[in-house]
Amino acid sequence: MNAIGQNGTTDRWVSTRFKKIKIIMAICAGAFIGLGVYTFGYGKGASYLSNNPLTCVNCHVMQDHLDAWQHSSHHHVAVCNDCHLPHNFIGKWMTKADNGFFHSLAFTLGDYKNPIQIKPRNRRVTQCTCVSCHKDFVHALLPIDESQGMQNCVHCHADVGHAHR
Amino acid sequence: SIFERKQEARVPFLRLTEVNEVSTAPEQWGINFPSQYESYLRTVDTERTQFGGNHALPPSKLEQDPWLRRLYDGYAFSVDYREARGHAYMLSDQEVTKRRTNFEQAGACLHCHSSIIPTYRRIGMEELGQEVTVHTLGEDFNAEAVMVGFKKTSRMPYDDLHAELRKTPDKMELIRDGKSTPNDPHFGDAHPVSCIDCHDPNTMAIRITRPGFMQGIAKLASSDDPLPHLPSIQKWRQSNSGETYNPNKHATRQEMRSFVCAQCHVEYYCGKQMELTIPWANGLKAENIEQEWESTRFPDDGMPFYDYVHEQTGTKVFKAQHPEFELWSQGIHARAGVSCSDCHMPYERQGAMKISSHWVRSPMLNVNKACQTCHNVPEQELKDRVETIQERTRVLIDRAAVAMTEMLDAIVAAQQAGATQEQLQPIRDLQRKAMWRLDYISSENSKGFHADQESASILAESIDYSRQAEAASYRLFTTVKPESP
Amino acid sequence: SIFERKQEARVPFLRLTEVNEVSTAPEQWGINFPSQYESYLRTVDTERTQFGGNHALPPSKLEQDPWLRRLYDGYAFSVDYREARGHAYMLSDQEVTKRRTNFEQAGACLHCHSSIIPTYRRIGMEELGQEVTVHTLGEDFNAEAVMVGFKKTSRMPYDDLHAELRKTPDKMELIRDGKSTPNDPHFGDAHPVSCIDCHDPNTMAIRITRPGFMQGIAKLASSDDPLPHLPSIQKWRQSNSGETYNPNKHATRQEMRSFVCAQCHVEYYCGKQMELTIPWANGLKAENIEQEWESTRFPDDGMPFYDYVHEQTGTKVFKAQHPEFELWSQGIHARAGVSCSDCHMPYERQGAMKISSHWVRSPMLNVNKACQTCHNVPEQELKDRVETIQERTRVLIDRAAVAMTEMLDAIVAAQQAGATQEQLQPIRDLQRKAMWRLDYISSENSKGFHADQESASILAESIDYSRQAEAASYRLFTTVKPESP
Ligand code: HEC
Ligand code: HEC
Ligand code: HEC
Ligand code: HEC
Ligand code: HEC
Ligand code: HEC
Ligand code: HEC
Ligand code: HEC
Ligand code: HEC
Ligand code: HEC
Ligand code: HEC
Ligand code: HEC
Ligand code: HEC
Ligand code: HEC
Ligand SMILES: [Ca+2]
Ligand SMILES: [Ca+2]
Repeated sequence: MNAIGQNGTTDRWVSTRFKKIKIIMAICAGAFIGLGVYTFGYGKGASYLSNNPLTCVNCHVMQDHLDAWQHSSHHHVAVCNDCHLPHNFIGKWMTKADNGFFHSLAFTLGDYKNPIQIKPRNRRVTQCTCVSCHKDFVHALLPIDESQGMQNCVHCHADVGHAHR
Repeated sequence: SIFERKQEARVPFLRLTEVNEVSTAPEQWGINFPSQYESYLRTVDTERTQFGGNHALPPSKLEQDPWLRRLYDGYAFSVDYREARGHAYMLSDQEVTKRRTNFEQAGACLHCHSSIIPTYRRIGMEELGQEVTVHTLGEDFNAEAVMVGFKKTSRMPYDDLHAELRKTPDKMELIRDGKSTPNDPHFGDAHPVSCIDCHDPNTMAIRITRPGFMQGIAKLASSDDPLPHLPSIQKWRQSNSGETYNPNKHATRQEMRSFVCAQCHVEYYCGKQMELTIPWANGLKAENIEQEWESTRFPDDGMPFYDYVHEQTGTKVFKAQHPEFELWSQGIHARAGVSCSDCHMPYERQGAMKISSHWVRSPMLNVNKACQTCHNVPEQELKDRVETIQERTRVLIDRAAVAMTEMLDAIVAAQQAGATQEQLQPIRDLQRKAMWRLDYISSENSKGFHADQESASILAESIDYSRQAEAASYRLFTTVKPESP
Repeated sequence: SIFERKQEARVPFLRLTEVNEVSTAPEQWGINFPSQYESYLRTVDTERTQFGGNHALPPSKLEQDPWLRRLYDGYAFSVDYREARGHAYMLSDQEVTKRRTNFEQAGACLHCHSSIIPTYRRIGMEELGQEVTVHTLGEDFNAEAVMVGFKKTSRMPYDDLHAELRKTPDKMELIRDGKSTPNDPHFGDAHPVSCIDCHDPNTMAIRITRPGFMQGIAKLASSDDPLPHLPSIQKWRQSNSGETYNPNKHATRQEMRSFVCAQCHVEYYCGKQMELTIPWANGLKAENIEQEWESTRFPDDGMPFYDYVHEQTGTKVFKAQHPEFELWSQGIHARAGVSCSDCHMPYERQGAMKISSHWVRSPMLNVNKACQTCHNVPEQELKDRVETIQERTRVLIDRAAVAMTEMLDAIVAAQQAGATQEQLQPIRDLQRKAMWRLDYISSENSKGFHADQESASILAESIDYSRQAEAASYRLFTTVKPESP
């Protein structure tokens, strides 16, 4: 279980990764329109634009995560997007585009890792959403400044979002 | 990045009073952080599961396990050796142990039993010719002076350094009246481990203060021990920067949550023959450390290192002390990134906030917070799992102890039968290895929990060496002669 | 997840063809369950990490570890002993092993290497005077007849029972032409483990078919071994119903996911002197089983039980075989409710469905599905963790092997020096204990992974006993005489 943002390393990693993604996105624009749109439609890709957890399971590969979310302590208080999308406007829509595209692609090609494993950048999104809701309560745990990292909340609270997975 | 906000930082703490680098008295910090302070104070509590009642001193390990007297025969540990208890007692327990009152000990003992850094700094600054006032002592950590002070005092007599300790201001001067004049840097009080030993007074970040650990971890980083559980060392090795590994600069926050404990909960040499030494030049495994001791020589006479001459047999042997950090390093929790603090200082709810419990104690007294956040199983089941592991270790310790005593009997008898020193030498080597390993696990304080398979494996080796030494003793004068040697 | 899937009720299967209690040929089942069948067929694949190329037979363990020849000296295992491989080979590997071709073996060998239940039933029914036709053989499990057939054939010569096996219909008669007439219950083919051995042909529920396991688990339930990992046994004990424990009736589904494997992956006696025996009357730990063998007597001559006379020393010793189920029972995974099937037959997605992989194999070839469902860490890290555990075990096995060979040398020399049988008896007892424990872990197939601390602990005991026997041998004729005995 990785610590997040120690000495700013993850930040750096994220921004290079972001540059790469921009290039990939440009190159794949064609593919996105062709192949991606097909899947987007098939997978009811518009679900990415909605907040309803049920729309995520348009892809059956998300079924386990929905089930596990329903067993979790948070199913009353948070839906998928509350944890998997940044709580700020730009980040939210960038993440939607990125994930929407890559999930559609992965789903179409079927070459994703099963069981699915969260990627470092999405892990960081999730971490930030925990902090966003629980800031006051966990105030004392937060890094002193940007140079300091912190332990992932799910290092200890592994099953808050998905129990018995 | 656009994807998400930067990691949110802590809102600076509200400070009601200023603390600085001489503030060894915890009361002052407690004004700013009452919850942590309150839990810290609870380390005076002695709740025990197996033993009822109150004791002036904790139970003697020598009485529980009489074979320890034979293991330590000829050494101070055979006279007085007790269970550890809360941090609040660390200084007073050291003051009263017969290991100190009946034997001459070195100043280095205080490295791990008191809030000693300002004293190191004061002595170091005096040595370096820097001006020493309460102000200059408090304004900066001054790593150079701390290291000089440490080196100067390590081999000094215990009582002398203890007296120095009381001469360093602890910033309570202004509160306690009459005792001293505020500007005289020579009057304070001695404290057991205090906030300043683990925290930076300005930022409250955790930090390493102990020179012994700084040296030990730097040696370790330069070794080729794999250390998958310490990612910052792997990174430092790859960077090849030439700079010495410095935990305060290079370690991740999660590593620091173990390193602060590893300032003290580690194997060491601390005596008058040599500066306090943390033996990690070859790695953190029991055999790596043994190898370091085997190749160490005393600086004054150049003779091979040893801790004591074992009385009954005359063999020079090593003493292992509380290698918690080293053993934890071999276990699955370290591997999974679980730090000492995660289990021994778990978070707890205090009103609308969550804080680290500073009541450092056995997690078995606090299973709910210490384990159940990660392990979603009933409390009794977790206790049973720990008991299974500890019971297996206990049974093996007892087995190794029997092997050890039977070995001693055989060696003594071989000496009586007229064995020469030359004949005995290989047997003594086996004896030292056997005793080292048994001591390593029996003086580690988790009874195998910190790394269960590794503990069993070290005890297996101990048994093997004891029994080999026993067989070799009988073999010296026997008519039973196998063909292959 | 596995835990939820347990709750889900099964959608009734669509059946394209009927299978019944004589359907040992898997092809028929494959028509109904093509995915499971396809993966089942893959057990012929021999992907190995350490060894390249194809081999007619798997690598010899005797060549890898030459000390095994001394351990098994005088026993069939010293002639031919190889790595296990996929289920597809179990029958043919048994047919060709020199342990069988060069030695007379009993019919009980087939209990675990073939799809033998219909043969037991047929012989049992004949014995009980019941009418035997292809129809009556296939209509019902007929537990009584199976048990009678098992008892009748257990001590019979291997070749005879093997011939009987080929005489039982496997329901492929209708497909294979010319070989037999459909209604003659005496013509079929022999198969390695097949669907029918683990599944009820009507419901597809997993079930126990092996008489040996039924007897063993019933003895175990009646013992006082704690067994926290087998809740149904605890429940049965509390119910005090007087009824024999029957896994097909009492076990939870999660337990059954291990029990089906425990039909074969267990320690046993299987020879001509006594019926196939699963030694669990005192519990599942290595020393419980040893205790059972020590108190067992051969039924015909009433003499104490042993597996073989160790050639070099003349000591009667026990042989341990693949105690996977027993060792797993001591580990943390069993404790946490993780079954054999969870790791060795993990679920895998096939389109919108999840099926159990019937390609039973090392989880290290399938870490993603076998481990990562529960352990959210990178694949390489999981492999490294397993390697750490197995490497520690390997090192201890080697250490125990050295101790064992040095013990044998000493005992042989003591005999040459003129030791009497009476003097040797306590030494022989130590030798038997030492060899039992080394064999127990080295013939278990996970190299310690199934229960890492327990494995180390058993090896520690082995080392202790070997070295004690060695020391005692020298001591018989030595002038080194300790005061305490
Ligand atoms: C088009 C089908 C589809 C839909 C609809 C879908 N997913 Fe996914 N999702 C996938 C696939 C395929 C993967 C695996 C991607 C990989 O591992 O590369 C995945 C992976 C993920 C991951 C972890 C992988 C990572 O990149 O970090 C998260 C988190 C996730 N999905 C959340 C969601 C949420 C929330 C929704 C609904 C708002 C959703 N998904 C809807 C197909 C889908
Ligand atoms: C309360 C927060 C929360 C909610 C609500 C939530 N998740 Fe998650 N999700 C997480 C966390 C935490 C992880 C794991 C992050 C890690 O391992 O670092 C995760 C991981 C995942 C993954 C990747 C699988 C893996 O194991 O890494 C997928 C896919 C996923 N979630 C989908 C969903 C879907 C679909 C929903 C809604 C039904 C949902 N999540 C609701 C917190 C949440
Ligand atoms: C949308 C806001 C939101 C997000 C995002 C969120 N939480 Fe919560 N969380 C809550 C609320 C509200 C509660 C209180 C629920 C209650 O009292 O029943 C809660 C309760 C909890 C609890 C106590 C209950 C339990 O499960 O033990 C924990 C721990 C927790 N959250 C951790 C997390 C972590 C870790 C994450 C990120 C993976 C996270 N939360 C994400 C709103 C959120
Ligand atoms: C490297 C750090 C370190 C040094 C140096 C050190 N100690 Fe300790 N000591 C500890 C730790 C950690 C414990 C608690 C663990 C334990 O009891 O095993 C402890 C426990 C003790 C105890 C209480 C338990 C017992 O052993 O009876 C006494 C007394 C003690 N030490 C005395 C001394 C003396 C005297 C010296 C110097 C010869 C010394 N210590 C040097 C770290 C140290
Ligand atoms: C033996 C080491 C040690 C000592 C002594 C110590 N602390 Fe801590 N403290 C820690 C650790 C470890 C943390 C967790 C830091 C982290 O996760 O970054 C911590 C965290 C804190 C925090 C941050 C919030 C929280 O609770 O996690 C405060 C404030 C704090 N300590 C105050 C104090 C005070 C006041 C004292 C003295 C009364 C003190 N500490 C003594 C080790 C120590
Ligand atoms: C400055 C040295 C020092 C530091 C730093 C230190 N310890 Fe200790 N610790 C000791 C000594 C000395 C004792 C024994 C005190 C006694 O028995 O009088 C002790 C005792 C303990 C005990 C036994 C308590 C009991 O009630 O039985 C535990 C547990 C413990 N320490 C854990 C930790 C952890 C975890 C950390 C880091 C968060 C830590 N220690 C940091 C020196 C230290
Ligand atoms: C996964 C949890 C866990 C981690 C991580 C851990 N410990 Fe422990 N520790 C335990 C348990 C459990 C015990 C046994 C307590 C008992 O027997 O009462 C223990 C015992 C101890 C003791 C003896 C306590 C006593 O009451 O005598 C000390 C000292 C100690 N640990 C220090 C450390 C140090 C230092 C580290 C890090 C290097 C560490 N521990 C890491 C769980 C942990
Ligand atoms: C090292 C382990 C650890 C980490 C990391 C951690 N927590 Fe916790 N958390 C705990 C423990 C232990 C408790 C229980 C405290 C109690 O019951 O007194 C807790 C309690 C909580 C609660 C309140 C639960 C309740 O029952 O009301 C919330 C909310 C929470 N944590 C959120 C977080 C968030 C958000 C993060 C990341 C910023 C986080 N935690 C990181 C160990 C951890
Ligand atoms: C921050 C998370 C965390 C905490 C706190 C924690 N553990 Fe663990 N524990 C783990 C992980 C991770 C593993 C490794 C297995 C795995 O990957 O699931 C583990 C493994 C174990 C095992 C099996 C390994 C072995 O040695 O046999 C036991 C038993 C165990 N933990 C008990 C405890 C106990 C008791 C405590 C409290 C004193 C505790 N744990 C605290 C995360 C934790
Ligand atoms: C109680 C069940 C059982 C019985 C009875 C049994 N086996 Fe096995 N046998 C197994 C299992 C399980 C394996 C795979 C594990 C292993 O190789 O250790 C195996 C492996 C083998 C192998 C391949 C590996 C090797 O050892 O060379 C041969 C050959 C073999 N058995 C022959 C026999 C013979 C001959 C007999 C009768 C004397 C027999 N078996 C009786 C269960 C059994
Ligand atoms: C009818 C007896 C029997 C049953 C039931 C059985 N096995 Fe086996 N198993 C064997 C034998 C015999 C071998 C050795 C085959 C050989 O080497 O020729 C073996 C080999 C194996 C191997 C080694 C495969 C390899 O590729 O190296 C594994 C793993 C295994 N079994 C696991 C299991 C599991 C898990 C189950 C239950 C789901 C199970 N077995 C059920 C008899 C059985
Ligand atoms: C938590 C996972 C896990 C469980 C549960 C488990 N095993 Fe294993 N098993 C392993 C691993 C890992 C290995 C080592 C594989 C290797 O070295 O390639 C192994 C090895 C084996 C082997 C030897 C495989 C070979 O390739 O030679 C056999 C046979 C086996 N297990 C049978 C069983 C049986 C029977 C059970 C239940 C009683 C069981 N296992 C339970 C993980 C597991
Ligand atoms: C060595 C034992 C064993 C053998 C042989 C075996 N199975 Fe299974 N099978 C299992 C186990 C264990 C499960 C999981 C059952 C559960 O979870 O209830 C299973 C499950 C199944 C299921 C249920 C769906 C699923 O995939 O979980 C089907 C269908 C199935 N097996 C078909 C077959 C067929 C067809 C064959 C022969 C080609 C076969 N089995 C041979 C052990 C076996
Ligand atoms: C069904 C869930 C499950 C599966 C599948 C599983 N594990 Fe575990 N594992 C656990 C649990 C539960 C523990 C005990 C610690 C805990 O409570 O987290 C554990 C503990 C461990 C440990 C620490 C204990 C020890 O022996 O040191 C290791 C290592 C481990 N698992 C590796 C593996 C590997 C490798 C596999 C695949 C071959 C695997 N696990 C499959 C659930 C699982
Ligand atoms: Ca030492
Ligand atoms: Ca046997």
